[in-house]
Amino acid sequence: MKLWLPAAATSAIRIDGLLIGLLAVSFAVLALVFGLMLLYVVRYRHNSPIDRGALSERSFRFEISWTTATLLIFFGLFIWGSRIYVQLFQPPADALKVYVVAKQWMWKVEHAGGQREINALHVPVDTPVELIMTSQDVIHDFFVPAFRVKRDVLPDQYETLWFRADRLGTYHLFCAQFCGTSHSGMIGDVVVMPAKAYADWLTTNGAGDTLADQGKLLFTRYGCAGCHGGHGTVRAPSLDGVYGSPVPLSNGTTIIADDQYIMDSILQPRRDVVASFEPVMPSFSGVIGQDDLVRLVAYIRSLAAEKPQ
Amino acid sequence: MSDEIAPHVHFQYADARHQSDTALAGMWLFLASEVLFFGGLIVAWMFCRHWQPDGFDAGARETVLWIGTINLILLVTSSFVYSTGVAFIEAGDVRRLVQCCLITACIGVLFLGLKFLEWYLDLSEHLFPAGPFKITGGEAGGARLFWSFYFVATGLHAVHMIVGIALVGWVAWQARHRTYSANWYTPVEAVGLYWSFVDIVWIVLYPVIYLVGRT
Amino acid sequence: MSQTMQAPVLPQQMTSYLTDGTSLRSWLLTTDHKRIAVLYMLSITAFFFLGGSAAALIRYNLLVPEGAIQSAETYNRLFTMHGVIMVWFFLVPAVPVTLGNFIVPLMLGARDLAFPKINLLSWYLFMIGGVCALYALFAGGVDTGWTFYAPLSSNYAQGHVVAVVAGIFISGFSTIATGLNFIITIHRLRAPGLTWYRLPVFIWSLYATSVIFVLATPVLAITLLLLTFERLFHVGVFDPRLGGDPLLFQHLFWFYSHPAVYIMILPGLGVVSEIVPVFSRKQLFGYKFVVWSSIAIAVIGFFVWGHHMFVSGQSLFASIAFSLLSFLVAVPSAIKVFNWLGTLHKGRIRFDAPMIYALGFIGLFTTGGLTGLFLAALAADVHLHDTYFVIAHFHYIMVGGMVSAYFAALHYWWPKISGRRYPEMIARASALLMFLGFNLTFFPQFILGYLGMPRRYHAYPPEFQVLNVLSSAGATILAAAYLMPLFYLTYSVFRGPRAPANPWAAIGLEWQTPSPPFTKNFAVTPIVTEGPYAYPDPGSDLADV
Amino acid sequence: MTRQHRGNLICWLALVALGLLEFGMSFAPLPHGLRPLLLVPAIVMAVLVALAYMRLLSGPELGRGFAIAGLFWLAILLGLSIMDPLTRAVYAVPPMPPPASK
Repeated sequence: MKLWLPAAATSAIRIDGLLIGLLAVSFAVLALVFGLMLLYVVRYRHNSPIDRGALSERSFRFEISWTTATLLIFFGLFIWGSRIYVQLFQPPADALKVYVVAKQWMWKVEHAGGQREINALHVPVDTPVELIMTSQDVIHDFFVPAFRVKRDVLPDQYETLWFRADRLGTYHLFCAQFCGTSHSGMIGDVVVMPAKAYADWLTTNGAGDTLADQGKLLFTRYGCAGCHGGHGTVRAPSLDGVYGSPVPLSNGTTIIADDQYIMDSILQPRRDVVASFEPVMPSFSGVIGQDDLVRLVAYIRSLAAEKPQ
Repeated sequence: MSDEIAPHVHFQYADARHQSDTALAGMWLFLASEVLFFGGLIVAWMFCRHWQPDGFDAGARETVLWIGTINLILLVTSSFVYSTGVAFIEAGDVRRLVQCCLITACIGVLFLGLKFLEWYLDLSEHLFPAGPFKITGGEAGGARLFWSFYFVATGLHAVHMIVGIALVGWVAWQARHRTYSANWYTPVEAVGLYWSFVDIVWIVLYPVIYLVGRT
Repeated sequence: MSQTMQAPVLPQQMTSYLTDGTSLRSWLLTTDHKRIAVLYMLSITAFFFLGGSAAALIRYNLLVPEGAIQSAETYNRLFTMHGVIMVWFFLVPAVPVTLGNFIVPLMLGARDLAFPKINLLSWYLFMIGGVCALYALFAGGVDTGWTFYAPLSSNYAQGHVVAVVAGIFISGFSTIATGLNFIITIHRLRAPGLTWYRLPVFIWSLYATSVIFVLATPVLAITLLLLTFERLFHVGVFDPRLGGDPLLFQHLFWFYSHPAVYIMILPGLGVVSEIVPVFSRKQLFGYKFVVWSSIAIAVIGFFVWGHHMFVSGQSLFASIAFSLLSFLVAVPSAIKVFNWLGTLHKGRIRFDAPMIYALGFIGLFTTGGLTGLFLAALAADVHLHDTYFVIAHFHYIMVGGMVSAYFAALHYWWPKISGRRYPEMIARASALLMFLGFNLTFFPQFILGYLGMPRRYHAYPPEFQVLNVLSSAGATILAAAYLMPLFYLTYSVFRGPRAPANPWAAIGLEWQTPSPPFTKNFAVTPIVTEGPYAYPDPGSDLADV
Repeated sequence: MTRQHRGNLICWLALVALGLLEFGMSFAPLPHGLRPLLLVPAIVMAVLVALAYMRLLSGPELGRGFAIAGLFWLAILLGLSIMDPLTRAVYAVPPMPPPASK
């Protein structure tokens, strides 16, 4: 059992200082309250014959003194807390940028060079790292206890979080905002490596290929090819050359098959069903994430490009 | 000690005036809580309009302005008629009070009729935020937000109107059975407070829905 | 404007309110504030043990790192059920509707609340809301946590969100009705001579609580309405994909929910300010400061909700402003604690069960309040937010503070409510057991929070196991300590010795009627001539009663 | 036509006039910043209805207290909650997630 958390980042040391300050104030006040209470409870218990005369009813002097004392201490703590907080909001300009995409129950990290990792973040030591984070579904929270930093990750909006790790080692990464079933499974490791080891790690992990290629892989992996491939048992509209052209819908209107329409049809297929087709396609919302969606759309767009207009 | 306490005074009150002031204060306190209830809606309006100004105003331009304006005048008139009724009962004229209540209730029903007509027009133009929506493209998000705010706000106001009309009808029914007189008409005043409050809600909602988007 | 004299109560009307009509109808359609208080007490107790059993299962699950309950889904629905039931169906109503309903008219020298029928409506709304929420929780429950953050609750949660939200929505009206009733009664139905500064502090704290009831609950109502609208139609009010702002939900939710935690604690502060002077046989130290700190907590409590959103993407400026305001709201609580110590000073302290609970309250409430400072200091909150530190903080105030105060009040006014005396020694034992069990349960969680264990985790890394096992062990002691009063208080109703009108020799209008009081409370409306805690100076010899 | 009736009638005329004024103002092209000016006639109308028809001044003084409390709390709700979006720095969502290296 360990009762002490290593401070592995510059921000951690400052926040630890504040925590110790708060702890000192709390123990002082607690000692005062529990001490006085125990003293009075023993000294002035019911049958103790102690002299209780000269009751000072003028409480005004006491009230003002302990009220101003509390106000001053609290104001000091407020200033101390906000000064450190403001520094957490100002990432240095030369910070190493890393993209983080949170989706229901996993962290997808992508380095500028295209290296991708799941539920893990490799960072060089003693270099400021700025995480640019977004979520694909609900609100998550990127929390690294060892760095004492935490930031909610909002869907469709980018939040930044920066830290400067100064101790090697592997530290816990938690999701700290309840996000559904396996919220407790959405954990990972932050590996702080020497600069050279980090450079080697970057080269060995190589880089992915174009979005459309990845979309093609996803098209089969998610089973779309089964129906839309043209040779399956279920009758489904062919997607060759559909991108950008008008699509007649079952409710009589026609709609242009743009990005939004394709994404909506994947997430809520029963809403705009193509004319003369049955609404049998299952909804993929919660199954296909935001960046996979973008790759599928890129692939479907590439299908239209091949067919001569 | 006044042994003959007015017929309607409950046992925990000293006299009729004590009870009537208490009842009116109670209604005012309830209206304070309603102010916070609609206040939360205004916070939603401020947030949505702040984040999606263009889409929001695009949606606002689709509202049926003439129905909103007529409804404003109708409600203001109904408040006037009802408070005239209160003035009559203060003078003891029960018959006039019943007439004023019925006129107020009719104006209320007319307001609701126009409101349902407006909703029908909106729905037929696919302005309900869920499902196929009239405005597409960049401003669709903000317009959907406006129209969801519109339907929640006018829906809540309509519910308050229906409760108001029922209360006014109840007052008219009580007045017809001689329960009110010059020195006992607290329920009439309390319902008047509620009715004027619902009128104030519409007075505030009217520019927020119809006008701010149009300039 | 207080009430003038009324017709005296006839002798044959002097039967105890408990035996004044024994048919079920006379209980279910009663407008007597005392009977409604008893009805509420029974339903509150049921909800308390329901929420408590959910807590027991949570502690059972956290015994092992991989989670003793196999499916994370079940665990998520358990802690949501624990949160919803405890917040809206036990803590928010607890003291105001049970002891408040019973004692407020008695303390004011009034015969009943201003609007008795609305008071009965409040109980029915509470029960309808409760049944609706319980149906949803048992029919499959909700996996969003009691905070219902969008877009999880509006777009991604599968559970019965709308049913639970409807239950809370309805029970919200019940609290508005109670708050409205109290404010009007305290203003309009005080006994002659009972000026504002002669009111007991319990009345003042219930007045402050009612202000929050009436002015914060409506914002919760509109928030839940918008959430339901968003969940049914997916129009994007809270979903950024369609242009909405998830922080809008958090702002509206916490505008209610932070004042709601002051709804929960203010009655407890009032109860302790009642009990400490009685069992120290001494004036309450700094009466005016204690009174105005209750009002200050109620008003400033509305300014501070942003400290729940320091890391959720709120703007820097807003976070700093809310942090400063959150430090200000802590000052009135500190004033109250110092004044209780001032009251203990040079008193004649007796250690009956209510006093043990009250002393426990002072210690635990101070600890809870101080850990609140950690969460108000911006940078500390960045580390501690959404960890077990927060869980320990609000349980120290809610369970250590509020539940202890609820039991203190229950024991203190038990003779007046039931007309019987509870067994003193067993009550003291259960109070001490609760204090020990509580600390063993929640103090390890402060350390867990500092170490970074996030809240609402079904499984956790192995290094946190020992502290979690300690906490779960404490939970079993706490559960035992809560069951004891259920047995001996129920036993005392039927077999306890009869209680006199004023068993504690306390000063207060509620002790001037027989216990249990008859339906009309006072034979003749009492005239008040002196302050609420006019105990003779402990130094003088006649103080020893 | 007692004094009360006359007062109600004058108030009604004022309200209708304000309503039409407001309706007219909406056609004048107001720059984005001056939009809140549109709410001024509405607030005046609300105050008029409260004074004349709800008898704010001649009713129980407790009622006035609660009315003021309601507006004060509304100011807290609107004021403090708008403080956040006005000062929040939001990063625009880049159209595509991070560019793949190729």
